[in-house]
Amino acid sequence: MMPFSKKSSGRVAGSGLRTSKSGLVATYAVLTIAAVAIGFPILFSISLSFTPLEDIINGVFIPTSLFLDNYVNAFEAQPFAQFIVNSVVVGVAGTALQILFSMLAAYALVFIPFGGKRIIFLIIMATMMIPAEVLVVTNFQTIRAMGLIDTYAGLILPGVATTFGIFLYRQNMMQIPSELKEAADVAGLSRFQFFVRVVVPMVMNTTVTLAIYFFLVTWNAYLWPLVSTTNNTARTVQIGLRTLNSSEGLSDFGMMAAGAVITSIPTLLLIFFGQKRLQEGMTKGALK
Amino acid sequence: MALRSKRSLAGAEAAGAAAVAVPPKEAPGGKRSLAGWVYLLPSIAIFAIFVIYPFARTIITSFFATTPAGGLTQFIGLSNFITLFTDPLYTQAIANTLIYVVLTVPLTIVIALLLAVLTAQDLPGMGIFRTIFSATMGISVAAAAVFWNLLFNANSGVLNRIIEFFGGEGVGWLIDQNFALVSVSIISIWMNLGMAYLILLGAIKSIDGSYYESVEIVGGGFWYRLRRVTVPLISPSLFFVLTITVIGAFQSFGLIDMLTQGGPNNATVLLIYRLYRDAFVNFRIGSASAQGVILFVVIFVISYIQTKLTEDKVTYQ
Amino acid sequence: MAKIVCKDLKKSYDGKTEVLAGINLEIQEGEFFILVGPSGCGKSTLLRIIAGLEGVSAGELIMDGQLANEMLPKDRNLTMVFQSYALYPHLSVRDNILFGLDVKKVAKDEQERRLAEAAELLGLTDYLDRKPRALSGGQRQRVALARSVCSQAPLCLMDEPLSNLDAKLRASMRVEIRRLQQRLGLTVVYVTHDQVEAMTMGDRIAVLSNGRIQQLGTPLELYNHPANEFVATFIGTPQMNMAIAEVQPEGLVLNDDVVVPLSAEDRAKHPAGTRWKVGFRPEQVYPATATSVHQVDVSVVSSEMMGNETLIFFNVGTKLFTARWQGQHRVEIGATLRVSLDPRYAHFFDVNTGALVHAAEDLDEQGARSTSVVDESLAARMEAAPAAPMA
Amino acid sequence: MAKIVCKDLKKSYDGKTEVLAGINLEIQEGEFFILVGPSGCGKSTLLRIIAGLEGVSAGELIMDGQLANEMLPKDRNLTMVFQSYALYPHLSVRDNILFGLDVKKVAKDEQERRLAEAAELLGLTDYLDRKPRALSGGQRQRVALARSVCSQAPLCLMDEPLSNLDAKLRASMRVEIRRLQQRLGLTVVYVTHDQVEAMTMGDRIAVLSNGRIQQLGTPLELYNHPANEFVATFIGTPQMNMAIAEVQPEGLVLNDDVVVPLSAEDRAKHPAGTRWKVGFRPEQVYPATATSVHQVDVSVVSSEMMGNETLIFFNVGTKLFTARWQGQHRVEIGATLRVSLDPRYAHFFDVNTGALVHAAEDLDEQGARSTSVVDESLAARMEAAPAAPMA
Amino acid sequence: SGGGGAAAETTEDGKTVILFWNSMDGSRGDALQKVVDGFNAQSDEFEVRSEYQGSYDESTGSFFNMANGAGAPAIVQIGEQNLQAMIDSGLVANVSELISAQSFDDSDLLEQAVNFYTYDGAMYAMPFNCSCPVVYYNQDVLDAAGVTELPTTFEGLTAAAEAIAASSDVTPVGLYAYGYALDQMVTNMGGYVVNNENGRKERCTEVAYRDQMAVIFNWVKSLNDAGQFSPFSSGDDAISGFSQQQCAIYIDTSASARQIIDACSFNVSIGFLPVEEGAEAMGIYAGGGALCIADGLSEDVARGVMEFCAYATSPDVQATWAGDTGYFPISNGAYETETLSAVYGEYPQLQVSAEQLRSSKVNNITAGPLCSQLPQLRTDLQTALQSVFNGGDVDEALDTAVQSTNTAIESANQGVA
Ligand SMILES: Nc1ncnc2c1ncn2[C@@H]1O[C@H](COP(=O)(O)OP(=O)(O)OP(=O)(O)O)[C@@H](O)[C@H]1O
Ligand SMILES: Nc1ncnc2c1ncn2[C@@H]1O[C@H](COP(=O)(O)OP(=O)(O)OP(=O)(O)O)[C@@H](O)[C@H]1O
Ligand SMILES: [Mg+2]
Ligand SMILES: [Mg+2]
Repeated sequence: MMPFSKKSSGRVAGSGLRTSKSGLVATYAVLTIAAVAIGFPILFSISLSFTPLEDIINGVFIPTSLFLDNYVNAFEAQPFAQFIVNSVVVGVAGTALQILFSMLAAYALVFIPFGGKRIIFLIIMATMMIPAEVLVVTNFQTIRAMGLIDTYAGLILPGVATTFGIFLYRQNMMQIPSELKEAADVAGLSRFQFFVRVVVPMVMNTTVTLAIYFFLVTWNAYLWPLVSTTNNTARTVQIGLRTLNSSEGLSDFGMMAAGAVITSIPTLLLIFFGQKRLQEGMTKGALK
Repeated sequence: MALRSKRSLAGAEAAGAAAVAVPPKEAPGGKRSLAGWVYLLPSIAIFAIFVIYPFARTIITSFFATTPAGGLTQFIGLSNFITLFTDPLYTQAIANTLIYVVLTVPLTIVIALLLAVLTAQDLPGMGIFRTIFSATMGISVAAAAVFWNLLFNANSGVLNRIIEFFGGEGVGWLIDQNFALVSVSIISIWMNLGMAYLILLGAIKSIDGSYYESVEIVGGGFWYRLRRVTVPLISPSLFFVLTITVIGAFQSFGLIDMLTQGGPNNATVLLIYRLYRDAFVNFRIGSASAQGVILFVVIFVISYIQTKLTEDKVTYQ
Repeated sequence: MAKIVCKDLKKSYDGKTEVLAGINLEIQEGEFFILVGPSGCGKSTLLRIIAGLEGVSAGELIMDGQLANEMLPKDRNLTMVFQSYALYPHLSVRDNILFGLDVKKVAKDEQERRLAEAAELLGLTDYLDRKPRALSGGQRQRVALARSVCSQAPLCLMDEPLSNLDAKLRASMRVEIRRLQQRLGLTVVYVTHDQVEAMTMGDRIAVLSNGRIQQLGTPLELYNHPANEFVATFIGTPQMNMAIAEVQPEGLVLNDDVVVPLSAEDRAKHPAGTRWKVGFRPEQVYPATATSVHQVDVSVVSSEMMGNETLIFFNVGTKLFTARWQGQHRVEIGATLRVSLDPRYAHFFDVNTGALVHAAEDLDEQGARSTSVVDESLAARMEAAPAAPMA
Repeated sequence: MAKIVCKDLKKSYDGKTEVLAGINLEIQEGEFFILVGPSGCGKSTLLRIIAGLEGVSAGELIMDGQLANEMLPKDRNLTMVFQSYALYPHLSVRDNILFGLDVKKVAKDEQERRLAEAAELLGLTDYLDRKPRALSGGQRQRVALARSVCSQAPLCLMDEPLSNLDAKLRASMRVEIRRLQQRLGLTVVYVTHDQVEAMTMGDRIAVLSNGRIQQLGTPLELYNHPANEFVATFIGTPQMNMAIAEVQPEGLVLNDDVVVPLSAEDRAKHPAGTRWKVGFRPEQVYPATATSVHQVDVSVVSSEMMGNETLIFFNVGTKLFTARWQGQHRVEIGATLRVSLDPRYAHFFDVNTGALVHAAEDLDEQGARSTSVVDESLAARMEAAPAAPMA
Repeated sequence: SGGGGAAAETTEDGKTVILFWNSMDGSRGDALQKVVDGFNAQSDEFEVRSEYQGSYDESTGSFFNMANGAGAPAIVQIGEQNLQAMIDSGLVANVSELISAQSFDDSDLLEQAVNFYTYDGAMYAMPFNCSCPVVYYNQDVLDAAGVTELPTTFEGLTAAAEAIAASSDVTPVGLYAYGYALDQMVTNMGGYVVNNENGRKERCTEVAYRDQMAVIFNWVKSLNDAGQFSPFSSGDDAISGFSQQQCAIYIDTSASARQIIDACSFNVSIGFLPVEEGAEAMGIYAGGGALCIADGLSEDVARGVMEFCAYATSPDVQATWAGDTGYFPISNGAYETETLSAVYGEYPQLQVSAEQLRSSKVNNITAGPLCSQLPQLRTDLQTALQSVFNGGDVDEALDTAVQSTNTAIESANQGVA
């Protein structure tokens, strides 16, 4: 086998292209520096989560032994198990709906001709510019009127339509060659069939990206989950994390770091596996 | 955003790069379709109830004096707006915000693009890099604030220790009013990098390989390839990242709230943070509403300008 | 009943230039109809209009007796092979081929049957589980073709479906497509650049150029009675040799250069006038015999031996003429060749409009050559053609 | 010096099936080298390996005397026309054509000059400001070609660059590409499915099949001395008629069906053995004369009139034979035709391996026909070919 | 639910549910839960359900949003800065009325605490958790510098700072911008924070701290100019700075005292907030948290609420609570308990902070500021102080702060006018 067989050669985005040796060195150098800079805070906090508070206050950030109290304390301080379940439910259900709604809307915007499309799209885009903070109070009242306070539905509902998702899907769908739609028209597929059979699989890449993103956004949300819940039955991890933080007096950094790690582990795992999936499921553009 | 212009933000016209066609390319049976609305309905309904309606209320509220609980007490016209614009701290917040946007947005995008381009190659170990670079997406603001606070701590922070270890002089990252906004920007870039990176990576990975093969044969180097092929071909995604990063920058209050609370000396008061304080701490709902409207307008104008500036450069296939 | 009728169909993409500037044609049920024309003349556009993928700017499209301008593609019950294949990258070859069959409620086992048949026909059996991107260019095209074959819709539109196949495969595909079309009684509208396909597959050919149909007829009609210079040069390969011809006392002067001696009989037969464009097909530029009346000495510019035939190029004025001779002939460049340019075999066109004034003589009314009877004299002439055995 | 040398080059995409199973060839500087082979045989793959777009699984690729397995594409100084065009959707036709020239530090006015020339050559002048998506299939292909033309890199790889063009344009492009190649002294590796391109453009042709080079030689060598059955049937169109032939007392029995009478002289000339595969080119299936020794009566299955020639199909055993006759002949289906199948014109192949045992006789050592002298007897035979004037 | 307008909810065993929204994060949440559990264990009739609602401000906002409808709490814990807004909202009950209606014994409550939550003769919140800013000293450094007595004046602090600077590497004084400490210092110096006697006579319309604040700021500035000062970015930053001996003296809430004493490897002393030389310390107001009670509770729930208040403010509970959290008790009786004695035995410094409150005078100055824009006021002060940290001019900084706060007050007052 030659050295540049499939495994060892640097290939640009799906093609068979190779990179020069010096290019490789530069690439790895840049990436390593970036990885250290970006990864350091995370590693640092993981390290912190194993360090006793007294050490932290005195500027010792590297655990001298495997100190688990911070984790024990965090779990004792807050029902993290419950919060994680809630976050997962809200994250998964919310993400699924966001994906569905965005796909449907984007599909209409790209593949279905109808009057008023432009205006609708512009309005949708404009909603992205409205600061969420000014919507919270009114939405709280709406949700309350619907009797959805302290429910998953109440947590999820206001966020299931997302400009972000619609935009990204629209972008992606516009890249689907028109011949594919035409071939489906000729084959007699209905709009919905084309949507399900061609569009959905072909935007899988975007779906994965968006699913990760939506899940993370939901997972990391603080204000709305706090406002729309009054007790722990439906609350999410971020509230748990925030609760660890002492607003008065000394914060228990170690415990907070442990909490931050606990709340970040599921999302980091998601990114890790999502990334894998993303790499595998990368659908390619059209042919010829 | 281009409500008026033919070409709009997000290239509403992009559906027709083919829209050159003057009698628009209408496939038969096209225009009378109601189906479009059916597909749009779920999103539109949600937007109407949870975004447009409350924003309409916000607009109304901005013309009123309010009780702490948000009740409208008296119509005061533009008074809320006038008060804000005569408040030097508010104008400073505008300035801070603009600086913050300028500090964070280009760097976030440039770094994300560079990393995405480098890691889009199928080289060994890329999986790890990709994971690291997108990892910050998984860190909540609350968690990030915890980490960075300890890194940036002027007296005992790790960063200063490292600097001092190499013989430099420590910096009052978050307490020096000349540094605080920069420091917050660094964190913000760190936090937003993940998402921008992931979107751009996805976009680059879905570029058809033959485009690269073609440039490879021609002999364009890294930058040529980036400039002539990658950037134009991912321009829609790039534009999108730009848009969300700008909007995100205008709307990022979590870091400020948890790290500096606007300080030192108002150096890190951003519009959104000010809005948050007035709405949720000071309970001046009328003023907060007015700020919401102003912020919307500011973002709108910036997005519009940005669209205008980039529209020729965004191509949709 | 006519399957497809186009009445004064017009199409413009930009509102300025008319890609189709008024197309009138009728395609009969069960007909194999071929569309040819230079690259960019609007063939794909017309096909897409028939498929309902493109609206028309003016005119009427009537399908099965109904006005179809606004009919949705899926209601037209047709199938199409796209010039760019239109394969779904996320589907395997199998699913690409079967795409849409279930919508048409074709039973599973029937689908499998058709799939097996089409895959066999197109040599795709080994590739059924691959994704399109792991196929070669020709394989992709075959998948597109297989989809159409499987569909068995009564109307089938094909846009250069064989362009990426090798000659051998293409030859067998020609036969198979034609056979299938006849077996199933399909109406086929077929775009091609291949002369052989055009001449052998179609019941009728339409030649498109400048947004208009230049001529519409059976292959031999087009070959033998090209309506104008454009069709004459477009049909037949190598293309017809064209020259400006003028009657002079010394003979027929081609491109102010070559003089073809004329007999009185020749002069009598000429169409009215003294100046035309004349066209000689390369295969009718014969070597002159001792008795040739119309002999002309030309200087060889170059030649190409293609195995079964040889092309010899020479200048007539500034224009290059081609002679196409059976067999392999080694001709030196610069050699003088005495060829016969018999005006009987020439087509005469109006020098301004390019319209046919007078077709080559040895063609009967039906456009078929009078040599249609295979008799012994023919055999004698042909058998003699190859060289005598070597020493 | 050899421009490109492949030594036992192997390529597999999936690690199991070898798309290229050991390619050995040398391409000389300034050579026009043609690659042909059935669809999916690995032509594009080989081209992409030469371009450096695809790694090899084993073997050596040497370019300009240097091992190039790991050389980056950009260091190879070549240009390529992709089978799938690879046009940039975001660039206008102009920018697509000029793409990359600035990297090569070609001056602006030189760029403009080349652009104007290439656009003119390819009829793209009116389309320079369009985006690719507003072009027809053939126009896109021409843009891809124009890019390559402009580049003027010393090595030029072309993957079916003319497949979507009409015959007329293709004919002129053949000439232009060849002219350009000679003017600039380019080395060209050219993949095509078109027999005419293969026969007329190339200095040498390599026939690829099953991952190996089946034969490598000049066009006429391949035509006249096909190394094996595969090459024989692949080169030449319509393809060579193949049959199993057995020597029997009554004559040469083809496919256990048709008996070709043999003279003693014939029998003497046969290669060793009594059973071969024999191939007759369609143009050498002549109508029998009264004096024909090798006459055979066959029943016409179908015929195709193509204007300048007619194909007549008949069965030999279960196999379809084709006769290709000049002119237009109307032959009834089912009619009995007496044809001559002279074993002198037949190629003999080993019945098991398919290797050539004995080439058709009337070919001289150089592989050119002995009829290369244009003399009067040839003229007499050819002029006589067309029918006598109508009544 | 256990709150406002809706019918009272009951548990399975028939107890009436009292919904209690709190803002006790960190370890204080556990301590509060202990109080609640203690109450529930001893009550047959009522069950308090305690729910964390984010910060005082967030909780207050949510309370407003609920508008005493379904799901609204009966008790909501607020910070002192939320009192005026609560009163303005009209959603909270007059606790004094409840006290008399339910014959609640309020005699044991610390009068300073009652003083803060009383407006116009009526108490609007039940004091519950109290803390105040104090001065922390690194006793070892003081000893080394020869400072024998903890300073009580700015001048004393300055002198101590000089002595420290002369005798050790440690920066003498460190501060972080801590708005609550600033207005407490104004109070201690005998000044009103806002006008109309701290908003007690009438609704306040502007700030009144200008003179005292100038003294404080100038003091900081002079230290800063002398290089004897180290700024911190936050309370946490300051604690670690202090414990890592980056400063010897700093001001922070008394609530952190135990953690600081535990974390520091040196001896820690705690002293009163300073006044100007020659002036007498007025004392401080009782900041911290208190319990607002929703208006319009049913008789039954109201009774339960007051029962809970009685329990939560009882000496033993307060003593335990104080021991668990670092707050000091708001009931006089708590100081006599063994629980507290034990704590004070172990951490004598803790007594100082309680003493600072208990020795405070009782008047409208030490009633503390009543102002809906107190958070804004503090933010503005913090900003101003930070600008001084960064070398800014004191007057300019204060002018800006005053201006900003006054605008905010004016605009907020519009809404309730
Ligand atoms: N990326 C790939 N992965 C797996 N197999 C591939 C890939 N690309 C091509 N092949 C297979 O390799 C073989 C050779 O492909 P190649 O494209 O070289 O054929 P080709 O000779 O150019 O054919 P065509 O004339 O149809 O273009 C084909 O059978 C094809 O299916
Ligand atoms: N979307 C479009 N917008 C503008 N012009 C177009 C568009 N599509 C095609 N054209 C133009 O219309 C003309 C006809 O195109 P069409 O694709 O029908 O040609 P064609 O006959 O199929 O050619 P080819 O043989 O090269 O495929 C061409 O000149 C082309 O440039
Ligand atoms: Mg076309
Ligand atoms: Mg190929």
